[in-house]
Amino acid sequence: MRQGEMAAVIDLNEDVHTLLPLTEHRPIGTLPFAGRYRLIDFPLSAITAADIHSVGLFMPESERSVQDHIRSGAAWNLDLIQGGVFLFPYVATRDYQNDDLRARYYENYTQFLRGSGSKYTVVMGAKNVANVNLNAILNYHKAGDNRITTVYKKLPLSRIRPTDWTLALSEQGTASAIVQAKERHDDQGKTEIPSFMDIYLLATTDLIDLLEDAAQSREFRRLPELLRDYVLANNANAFEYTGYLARIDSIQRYYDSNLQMLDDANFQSLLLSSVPILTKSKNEVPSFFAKDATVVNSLLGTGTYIEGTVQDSVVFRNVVIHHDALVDHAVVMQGSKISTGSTVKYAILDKGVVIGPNLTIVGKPDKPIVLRKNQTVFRESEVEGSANA
Amino acid sequence: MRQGEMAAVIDLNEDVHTLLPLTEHRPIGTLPFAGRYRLIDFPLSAITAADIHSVGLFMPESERSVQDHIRSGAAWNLDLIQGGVFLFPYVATRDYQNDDLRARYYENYTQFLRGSGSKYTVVMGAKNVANVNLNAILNYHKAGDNRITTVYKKLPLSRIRPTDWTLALSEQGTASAIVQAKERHDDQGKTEIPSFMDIYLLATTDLIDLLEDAAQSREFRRLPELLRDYVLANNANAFEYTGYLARIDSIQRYYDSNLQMLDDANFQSLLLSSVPILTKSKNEVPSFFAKDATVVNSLLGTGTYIEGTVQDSVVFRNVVIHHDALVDHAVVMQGSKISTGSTVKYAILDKGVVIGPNLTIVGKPDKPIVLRKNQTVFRESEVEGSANA
Amino acid sequence: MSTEMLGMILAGGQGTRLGKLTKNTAKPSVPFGGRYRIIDFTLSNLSNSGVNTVGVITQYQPLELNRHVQNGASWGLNERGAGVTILQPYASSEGEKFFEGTAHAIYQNMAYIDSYNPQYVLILSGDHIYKMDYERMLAFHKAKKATLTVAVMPVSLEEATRFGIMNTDDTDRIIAFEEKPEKPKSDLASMGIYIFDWAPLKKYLMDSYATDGKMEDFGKDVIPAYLAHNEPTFAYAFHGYWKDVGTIQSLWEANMEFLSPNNPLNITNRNWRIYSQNEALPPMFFTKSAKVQRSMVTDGSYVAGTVEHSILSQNVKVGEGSTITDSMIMPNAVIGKNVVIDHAIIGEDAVVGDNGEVIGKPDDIAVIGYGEVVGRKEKA
Amino acid sequence: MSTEMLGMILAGGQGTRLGKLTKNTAKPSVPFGGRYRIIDFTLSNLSNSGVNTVGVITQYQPLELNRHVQNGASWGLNERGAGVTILQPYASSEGEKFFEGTAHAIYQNMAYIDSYNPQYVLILSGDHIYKMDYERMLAFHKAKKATLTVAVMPVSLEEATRFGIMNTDDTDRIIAFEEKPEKPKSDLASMGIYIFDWAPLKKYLMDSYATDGKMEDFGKDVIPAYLAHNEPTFAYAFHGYWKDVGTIQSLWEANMEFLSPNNPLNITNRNWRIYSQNEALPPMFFTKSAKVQRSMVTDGSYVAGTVEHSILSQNVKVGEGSTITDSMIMPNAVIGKNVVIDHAIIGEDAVVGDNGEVIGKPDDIAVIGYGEVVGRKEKA
Repeated sequence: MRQGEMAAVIDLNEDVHTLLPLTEHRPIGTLPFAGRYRLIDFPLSAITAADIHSVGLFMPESERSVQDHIRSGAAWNLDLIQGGVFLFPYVATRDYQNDDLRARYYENYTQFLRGSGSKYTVVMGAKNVANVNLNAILNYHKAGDNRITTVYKKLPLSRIRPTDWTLALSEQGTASAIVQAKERHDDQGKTEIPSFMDIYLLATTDLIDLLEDAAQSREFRRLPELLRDYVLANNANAFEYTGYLARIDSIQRYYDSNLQMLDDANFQSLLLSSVPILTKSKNEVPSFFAKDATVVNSLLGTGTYIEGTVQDSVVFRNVVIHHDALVDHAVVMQGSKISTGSTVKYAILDKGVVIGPNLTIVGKPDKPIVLRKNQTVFRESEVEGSANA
Repeated sequence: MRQGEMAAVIDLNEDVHTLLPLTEHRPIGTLPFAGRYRLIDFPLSAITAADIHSVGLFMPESERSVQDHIRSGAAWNLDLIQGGVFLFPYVATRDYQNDDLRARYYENYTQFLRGSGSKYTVVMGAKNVANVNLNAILNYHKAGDNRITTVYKKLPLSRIRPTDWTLALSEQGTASAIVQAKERHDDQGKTEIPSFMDIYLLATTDLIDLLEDAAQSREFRRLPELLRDYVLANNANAFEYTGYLARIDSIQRYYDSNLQMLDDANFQSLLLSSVPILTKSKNEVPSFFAKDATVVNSLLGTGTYIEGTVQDSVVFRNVVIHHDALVDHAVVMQGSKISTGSTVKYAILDKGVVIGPNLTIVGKPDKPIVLRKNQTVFRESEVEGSANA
Repeated sequence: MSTEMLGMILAGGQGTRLGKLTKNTAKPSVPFGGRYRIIDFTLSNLSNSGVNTVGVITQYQPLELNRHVQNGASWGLNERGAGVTILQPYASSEGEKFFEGTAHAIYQNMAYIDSYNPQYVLILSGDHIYKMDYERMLAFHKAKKATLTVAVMPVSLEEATRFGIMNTDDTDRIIAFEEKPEKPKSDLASMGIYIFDWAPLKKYLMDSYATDGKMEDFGKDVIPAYLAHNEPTFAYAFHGYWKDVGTIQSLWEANMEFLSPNNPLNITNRNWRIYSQNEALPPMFFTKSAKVQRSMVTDGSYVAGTVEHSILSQNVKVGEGSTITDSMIMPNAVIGKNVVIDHAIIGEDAVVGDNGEVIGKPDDIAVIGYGEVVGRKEKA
Repeated sequence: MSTEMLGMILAGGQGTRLGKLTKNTAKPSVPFGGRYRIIDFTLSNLSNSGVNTVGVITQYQPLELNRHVQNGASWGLNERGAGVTILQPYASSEGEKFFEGTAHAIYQNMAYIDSYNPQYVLILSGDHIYKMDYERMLAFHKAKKATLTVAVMPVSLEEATRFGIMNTDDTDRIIAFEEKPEKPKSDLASMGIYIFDWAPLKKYLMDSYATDGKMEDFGKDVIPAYLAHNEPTFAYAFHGYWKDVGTIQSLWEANMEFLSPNNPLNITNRNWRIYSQNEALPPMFFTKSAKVQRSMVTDGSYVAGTVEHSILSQNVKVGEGSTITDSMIMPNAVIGKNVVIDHAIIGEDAVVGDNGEVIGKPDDIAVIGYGEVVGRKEKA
């Protein structure tokens, strides 16, 4: 096997508390998306398309969920004779008070990076859903003047929240810092803000130096923080991404982004663009549509069984929707079941939710109801926040 | 895929402190053995030979070492479309004070067992190195009167230590309890003791019941303890194993067992018996023997380069032994290097040890010297305990 | 290496009665039921029956079949020292060898079979739609101390004239065999599924090819020889859904039967799954104008039209204003706008341009071949 | 699906000059160097060069070769939508097709090649021992704007009479080609490694088979046609170890050269590894009476005798009192007690019984065939 020019690091330790209860037993990286995928499929597919052979996954607390999805990495051509996927076990932040564990945190990275034999390394998270071409970013990095390259997308002000990370761009188009939107100045009159996509690309040797310096300190800092400071100290090339971007860091954004996939332009940009999105495939039967079924303006996974009506919704695999049931503006995950005569609207149903017959579960467009994994509902009063509860 | 009649559980949380420093970064399960294997290869190979499709691995603290070895499980035909290897993350015993984590410990087991759809479950560790036929044990279990079956081998008194677990056998040949050797009575005049091999076989439903009962208690107890009590409460069938057995629970036993493999009868019993021992295979070059090489009464891994002399030793892959060097009664792990003119005798060299030129590193047959992973020795005084240091 | 029972799938036939659909591909790799290919049923039966060493004998346009089967991993048939092997014609120091009949194909692959040293060989076709537990058939074979067991199915007496018909005694022993009899004496039709003790079969084949070489076909040559030599030959009765999909009409019927909620195949039964290759395709997309009823749709499809009592395979596009009725659309087909498709089979990668019409009748199904382009196609 | 450069390995030859060693197996699957088979070098070169879509054309006794190559995973050649495909003769609606020459074999597999839509096709042999970066050859091909590039190697003028010899101008353009010339005008020998632009090659082949069908062989037919039509045809010079192992003598020599610590192949270089199938075998066992010098030994071997300047492959047993000198022992061979083996090649699974002798000479190597049993064999 030829050694790749780039290695990749995906840090799955992303803050989950704003996505509870969906993230109770899974990291952001394994949240289901668009009727078919998990969020981590997007960075992994970008990696595969760029012919990257060494991927270090730094595991979150819910390791099991990631392992179940990744398995050998074969779905992304990462079950290789050399390189492949390296999983680094989760260690809680509090445990890094321990000198040995702290040293090991940095050593895991540097060992992995040295072993990869790659000249460049890209560092990514999973919560930015996009279809990025890493080779284009690499070429941009090589052509740029700075030691590190960052990636952003211009978003309208209306889609930026005060806590979002953004790039402070110079007039030459380089990034002088990564700052939260609320700390920005001089944005008067601007309608768009360069939203930072948590992607860094730099020389592997530079990254190793950075980690070795950090290992000397008694204070524990995760890689993303180190890289933020590195940008501040060195300036960065700023690569503009122009495709579809969703930042999954709240329930509302998760809900909205799923429904945005019903817009054909978004669907094409994310799922039928230059990078084919790969995911673990399960052996499932085709979806079946009964005599009175109606499915309009919706995405469906395979193995669903539809007797009722689905509209403006995203429905994952193996979902059953019975006669006279209505699913409307909802995200319904794998294996859920909606019984005869029930209505589910403005809602997110996690995996394996069962809704009994003749119920009305209705949230609000700007505050969808969330039902937990395997929750069984036979009375409307069991559902918190339903408009009809 | 046909569902298997048996599921298997391997608990890799075995006590490592008596094997330090070899177990500093690895559990007992991934200790190298016999020039080629890791200890976990033995239970996994037994599982493959018995056509078991569902294997739950309960991970030790050094998870990474196990993951690197197991990968997708393909080496043991366990990369399956259904079933396969399930890895359960490590949680430190102290953390089981937490009610949620304690509940999850038992739930992990019961979920795995229910999902396997198997009628029987075998529970094993990795520290007993043997070549067992699990189908024979299953047949014995079916023919027996008791709800649980245990496995033992008769060992001469001289090979039993006071803390070893043994079976208290009735005259009918059933086990009434599992006790430490020092707690045994009535062994006067006996020359052999039934040494317990940490293997249990029982109906999956019985095991689930046992775990669910335990989950009700506020006191945390690991599965092996629960099973020991279950035997005490119910009696057990006792299956006698007659092949080679090594119990790897101290440095001395580890050293002795490796050298015992130089006895042709042991080698045949363990490695060329009914169960082929499978392991992860690395692509390596053949071993090369130079003009003045001497290799007698030894096992060698592949990719070694021998100019000097190897006798009565076990040498793993990619080891280099230079001119006029002597390796004698030693266990030398992968990637170690012994320079010109040096002698290594009665010693265990962990992976990647480098011995400089013209040194004499000599331990004692009953107290071998142990060199740590990647240790570099250029002066004899750097080696603790060497007879010549 | 030793295997109790080895499976051999005869997948070499050209399938001429499937016309355009098998011009460039072997019959067993023809798509079926939305996300399957015909051979998936046989391969899944083997996997579910615990037969994990399988040779697939092929010689007609095998590229697509090879790509589909690959290393057998999709069916769990990729164990070390076992798994699926594709067997094609080859040359040896005695010359070049194409396969001249079902039994001849087995004879030519004796070296492969012997390398597993099996006690029994299970001979199967690659073009039947059914679910069957071969392990139970083997148990029957052993219990009867047979050297050959033939799976049989009761058919109507009219149909019986099209099959090989077995007469049995009350111990299920076959006492006579007639190929397509005018006046059938029994209703037990051979399904073309055989379990042979390997040693005697090998001897029959070797003796034949050392002399007259007449042992070309199982039905015509081998079964009559077994009966003539008084070999213990038994009939194993199968009761369940079974369909030979060798013609356009039967392929269409089987697909329509597959659509029925009461289909006895019970495809959703997780204890006897039908496996296939799994590709990572996008979810199905239904636009505001979609209408889909009494139908099956598969991953990657995009539906803007009306689909009624039809099957859409992977990656099918159906444009606005189009209507598909009582039809089977194979993978990657593109159906434009305002198209009418009725009682038809549309081949893989075919294109039906805007305003096109493909209209057949219940007893005369319209067929569009693989990659065929019909009707007007607008520029992209 | 699109691939810039597709590799095609011609692995169909019978290798008659290897005598007994290729009676039941194809030449590319003959063992080499202790733990390799000949084709491993070509497959590893492809993998290391980043060419990840490869067709292996085979027709002579392919079973062992198929088992060895499997799905290509051992060489990292198993990516989805790429990887290794074994191509064997097959039947189509136009009839049955065996391959009649190197170019004809490519012609017969056009559908496979076209399915990847490659810009370049790299044609290779499966029976050469060498390390070569095909990516650098492709860069040369592009820089020269060639439609055909032929890899060449300088040979002595005596040797040149056995090769296809290229005359080039000072831009490396080939201006003349002579097959086995009596009086060679150049020392540049063709290595049988070609990069073609696929579109023109396909046109040449199709035109030929639509008319006279004379385009059977690359050296005899295609290169002369390219030169006659003034196609930009260039010679890419290779400097390094290269050995055609087509005869018993050259196979033995290449193995002995492989043993040399100064072998230019540099097999231990981890930046250009030679991969092979990896089997989980026990460690090597050396008894108290073993003596092994200037030799290579592989996994699973058991040595109680003396091995001097020889190669033992996997699972070889050498009994007490036996001496093996200047020889190559293939996998699973069993050498009894007090045997003498000198200047010999012992085939896979062969048995040399106690007190046996297999003695050749440097210019007349003794050969024991696959599975052959010689000498007296004591009962176990």
